Amino acid sequence: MTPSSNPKMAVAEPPVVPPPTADRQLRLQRAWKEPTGFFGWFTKVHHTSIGTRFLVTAFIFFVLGGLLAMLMRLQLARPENRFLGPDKYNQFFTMHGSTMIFLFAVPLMFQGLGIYLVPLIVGTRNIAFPRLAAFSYYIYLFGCVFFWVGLLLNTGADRGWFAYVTLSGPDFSPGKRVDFWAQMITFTETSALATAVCLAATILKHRAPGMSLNRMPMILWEKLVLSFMVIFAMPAVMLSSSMLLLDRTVGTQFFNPAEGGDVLLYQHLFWFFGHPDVYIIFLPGTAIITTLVTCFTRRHIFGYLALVVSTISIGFIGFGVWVHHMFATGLPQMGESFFTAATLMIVIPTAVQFFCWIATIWEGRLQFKFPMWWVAGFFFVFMIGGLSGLMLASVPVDTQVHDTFFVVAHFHYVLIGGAVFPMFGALYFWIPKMMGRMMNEKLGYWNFWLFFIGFNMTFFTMHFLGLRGMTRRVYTYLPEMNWGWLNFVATIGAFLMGAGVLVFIINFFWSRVHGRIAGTDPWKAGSLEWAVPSPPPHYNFAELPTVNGREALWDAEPNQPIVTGVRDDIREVLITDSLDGDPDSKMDSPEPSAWPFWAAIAITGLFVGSVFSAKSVEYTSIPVIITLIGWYWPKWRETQQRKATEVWSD
Amino acid sequence: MRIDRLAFLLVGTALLLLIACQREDRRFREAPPSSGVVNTIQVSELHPGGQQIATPPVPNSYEESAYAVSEGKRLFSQFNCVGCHSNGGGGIGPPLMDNQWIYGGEPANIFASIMEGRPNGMPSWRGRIPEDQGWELVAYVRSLSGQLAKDVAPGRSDHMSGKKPEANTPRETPTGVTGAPTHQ
Amino acid sequence: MKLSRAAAYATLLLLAGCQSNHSMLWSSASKQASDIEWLYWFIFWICLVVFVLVIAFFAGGLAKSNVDEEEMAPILESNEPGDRRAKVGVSIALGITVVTLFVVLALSIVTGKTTEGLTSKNPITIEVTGHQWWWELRYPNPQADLTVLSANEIHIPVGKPIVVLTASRDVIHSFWAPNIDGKRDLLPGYQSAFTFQIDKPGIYHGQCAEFCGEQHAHMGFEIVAQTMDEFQHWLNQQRKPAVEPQDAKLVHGRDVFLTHACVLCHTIRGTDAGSKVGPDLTHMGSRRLLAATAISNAPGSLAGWITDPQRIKPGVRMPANPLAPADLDALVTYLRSLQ
Amino acid sequence: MERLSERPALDVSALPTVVFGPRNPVWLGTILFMLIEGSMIAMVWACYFYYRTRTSDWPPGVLPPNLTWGVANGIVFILSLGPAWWIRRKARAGDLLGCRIWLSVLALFGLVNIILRGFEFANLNCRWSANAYASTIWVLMGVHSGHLLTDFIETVVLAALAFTDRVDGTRFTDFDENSMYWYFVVGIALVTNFVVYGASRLF
Repeated sequence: MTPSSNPKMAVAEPPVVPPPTADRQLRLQRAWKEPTGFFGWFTKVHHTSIGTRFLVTAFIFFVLGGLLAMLMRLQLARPENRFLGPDKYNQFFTMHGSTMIFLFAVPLMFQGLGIYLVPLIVGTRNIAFPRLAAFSYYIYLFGCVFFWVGLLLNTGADRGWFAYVTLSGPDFSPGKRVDFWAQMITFTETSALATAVCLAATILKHRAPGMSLNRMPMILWEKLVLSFMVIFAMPAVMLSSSMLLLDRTVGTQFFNPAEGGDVLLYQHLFWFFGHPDVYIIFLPGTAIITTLVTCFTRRHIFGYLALVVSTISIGFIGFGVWVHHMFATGLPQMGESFFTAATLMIVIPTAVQFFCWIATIWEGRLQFKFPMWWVAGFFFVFMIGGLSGLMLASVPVDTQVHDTFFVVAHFHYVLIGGAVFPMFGALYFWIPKMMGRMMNEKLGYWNFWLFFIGFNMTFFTMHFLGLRGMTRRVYTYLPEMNWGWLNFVATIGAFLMGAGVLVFIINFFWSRVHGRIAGTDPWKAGSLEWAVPSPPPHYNFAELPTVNGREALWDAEPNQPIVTGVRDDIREVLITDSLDGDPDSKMDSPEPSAWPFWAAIAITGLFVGSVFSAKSVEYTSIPVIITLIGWYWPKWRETQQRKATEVWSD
Repeated sequence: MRIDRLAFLLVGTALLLLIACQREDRRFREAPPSSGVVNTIQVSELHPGGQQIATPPVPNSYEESAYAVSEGKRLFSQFNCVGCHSNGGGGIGPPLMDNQWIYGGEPANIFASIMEGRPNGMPSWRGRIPEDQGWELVAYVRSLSGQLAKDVAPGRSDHMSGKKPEANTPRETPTGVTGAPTHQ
Repeated sequence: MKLSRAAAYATLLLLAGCQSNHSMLWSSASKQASDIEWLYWFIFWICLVVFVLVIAFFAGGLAKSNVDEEEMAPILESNEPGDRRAKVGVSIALGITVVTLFVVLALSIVTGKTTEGLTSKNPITIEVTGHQWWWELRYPNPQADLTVLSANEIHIPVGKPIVVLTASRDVIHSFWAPNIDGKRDLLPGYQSAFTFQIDKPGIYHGQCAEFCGEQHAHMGFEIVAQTMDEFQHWLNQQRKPAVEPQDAKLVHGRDVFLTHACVLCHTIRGTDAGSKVGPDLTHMGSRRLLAATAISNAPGSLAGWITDPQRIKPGVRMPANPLAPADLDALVTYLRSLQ
Repeated sequence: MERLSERPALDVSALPTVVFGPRNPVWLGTILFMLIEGSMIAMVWACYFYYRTRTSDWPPGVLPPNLTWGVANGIVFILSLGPAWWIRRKARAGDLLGCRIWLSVLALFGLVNIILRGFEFANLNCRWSANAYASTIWVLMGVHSGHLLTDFIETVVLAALAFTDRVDGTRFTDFDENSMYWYFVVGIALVTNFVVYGASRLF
């Protein structure tokens, strides 16, 4: 359906508009101006600012988590090493896992890229519920600080990133370490859920006219599916960690076997979140691969429908496989077979995606530009991870290698392969858009090869360690085991990876200053974010676009219509219909405000307080209420403004 | 913008540093607190209720460490203190969760009671219980009447729920004994 | 009894070559383990083939790429025949995938059944209880006084199904002897049983596979598989209470044990020491390794363990015992005399 | 799209700025939040029945909660649907007076609900620390009371707002969605009451 074919647009025949005039852009600039300066920082609501914050913060924690990993590798480099000792080692591997999952992977792949790119790709001026998006950043940031300050205070969580009861219970984990972990979950999941709402609403309501569902770029489909996965998965872990917190602070009996409590319930709840979370981390990777492959093969992706369907079905099946993390608990045979089947079934949609990409590369005209290196790396690494996953899906094999370094190797191949390699690809691909300058390619190659070689040195050896019987989470091992040299190799690899990341950071700062000017569309790519200047102005689009195909820019007609009639003197955005993307209504996009920040502060008070005493909620909840009301309470001026111009639907 | 984020980190750190945090140390190998002093502690007069000898207040650093207190809790049941004192409620021996301290509620007094024993049945554990475990027990015993900070005292244990978790027991203000001990 | 130990050490020497070989992949000692090993390799080869194929196709695609050209090329027009070719290719690949998956599924279910469904006519029953951080063993017997208590060193007869009843007193542990069978979690509040059988005599290493706290790394155990009569001999030996010490030194050692911290946690049947907090030491001298296989049972290491366990296993439940050299010496001699 | 030539345009100046129901993004946002909270509390229901399967006597060692206050609160919840329905009606008609009246009425109902909820807590016949069952029903009640409080406060705020001069079209859509959320609160309340009071007796 081309835009002109739908009734609402039919009106738009003759009136032709002149190109955007300077004063028009000035008006937009004034309307969408973001406050500057120190205090302005707390009030920004534009999705580019928030997205950038997420990307930068999450990357910082990626580096911190990596540093912990290196320290762990040093401890394991030789048998009976006394470098860290059990207490520090337990804190480090717990912080490493939790940081990478909760403070890096989801915030960067889902929240950072999503908040920055989605509004641009759908062709609107700002994300839906921008203040909520801002709030989700602050609460995430405070969660990170809270968690890591804990480590500095020797209160780093030390019970593993899934903190199984009863080990994490009050009886076996004295002090506040586990409480900090549990509350960090509450922080980050609150943030993720808020983002999910913003993104889903943006994708369903703010798409440019003509962008019907069947014309959404894959990355939008992926973010949409992801939002719903987050909405259904995250509550499970918030619940399990809250139950744990209650057990520890007010003496409830959820996980006390002596009082009808149940240790397996915790595992069920945790993995009901935990496994979908793996796909929440990995699906953005697939969407990035699709985007890069499409752009650099200079053709529309092959099997768009297949890709959409497989993304959605991964979203569904992802919720049906959690028990494969619990095969060693000795559940009934029947059930185990079912979950083996489900786990194998999820291979199918993943395979479909791989085949479609390969087909696209074959039938396309591949230009092997720099970001494609990371796609190649992804193929190589993720294939290995996926196939070792096939082995783990089989119950008998799993009971042998479960909780050994084989599993460690497996999920690092899946997560680093499925998230970090695409992430670097994405950064090299989109940073030109975000910062206006191209990244340096020579440094990029160093980054890639150091990281790629180091990665395989570290984690491929871990397969052997696992098969030689080395279990996870051991702070040391006996010399008789002959695991020493393999561990030593792994340690060296870890430092190569570190060097690779360091090169990326250098590259980033170098390119900020010396990088080639990117221009609007350095890659001649297809989606709408490449229609706006780099970096994008705060109104994103001077002229709101309409869309005529899956790759908006490639499929645009020579005189593709633009949208007029959206006010440029106030922050007004166009709302379209969820299915066909027909223009439907207009609404105001909120002004900058410091209330989200204050609300986040108040809620942080509530969360942190409840770690130390449940009673504190009685008074810490009051500022929360106040700030939320302040957030909601409308400004008189805006009200009058709206009253003057509002049009009610009949 | 990075400057501001830095500001955040600093502020956040400063705030949390206010909560003094050796509470979380796990000190596996260390000399028990005030090991020197111990021998100089005198047992207070044998007939209960008699006026206390002023014992030098011995700081028990374990009362600052959640780990040490929880170890004390474990030992309290493993060494079968429960046998006489039950879970602090008292039985053959006096209750430990009320405000009555027959032989004084100072850490040093309690340490002496454990190590030297008391008339009416409390045996002497000197030589059996290593000193550091003794001090861990002292710390735990004081948590029974809510003497310790809430973030140090243990939470509920994985047994049948008897009494409130130590962390949630209201603080008793220790008085001397009023009248002779009720148990016999 | 000397005989059984001699035999144990002999087998140990035989295995000395592959002593370090704890993996399940290259020295399976039971049917289950070798079944799983077979399944593993089967899936492994499938995966290898798949991997090679996919990467080959991917590389083939890359080969047609052109790196050097600076400008981005114009967009390709959609070409029907090409897409049709791709469609065929993808569908074939997908078909193969689905078939392979079904093979894997079927095989793993079958193997699962065989490993689970080991029939056990009049088996030996052993109760294994996980503690932080050691393994409590009971060889139950209708007559209470014939029940054997031990720790960390599981003696079993070869060629006979062994039923292991698992439980945990504190946190989740996982029982795993790589050469024998898959791992099985010990969950507080749950009791589960599984059966295995070893056919080759030998000493097999095992360890806790579920993170259980500070000393998870050092929570090992050993399975000593012996012939039936060696095993019976060992069992009868273990049933006896500790021998009454004869010479003065041993007596002194026992008194040290009974008058110091030891007695608060450990049992030595035949003496007043009866506490169940730590491992039962009635026949400690007969064990090959100490501290859940962390150290060898030699006088030096034993003395080191008694005086400063926190150095060997930081965080372990056992306190330091500063003993006078004479006392320590006597205690060590006494403990090692408990055969 | 900043090509410097003249372009055909799609004129949207005539589109409405005040829309109700699914056409309004805020409506979608509200629905998504319902999904989040719904799946959260659904998990707690699941936990309740999971614990049920782990023991034979139920509720273990304590009496089931007294019916009286639970039933009473349930009835009040059902009645409160009335004002909520009227608010939607009036809001969509843009009738400010009507909204003022019915918002206040709904706020009153909310108040009654909260008071009754207090009595419910007093009559659960167990402390949360008694056993897993007790902990679960306390958390069930707690989570839902959280919903109740939130929406009560929201209703009060909206009612207050309705009496100021800051009411424009968007506010009417807010009134509308607040009622929708109230329906949700009531629905959850009824199921929760069934689990807490019914399941402990029936299953």
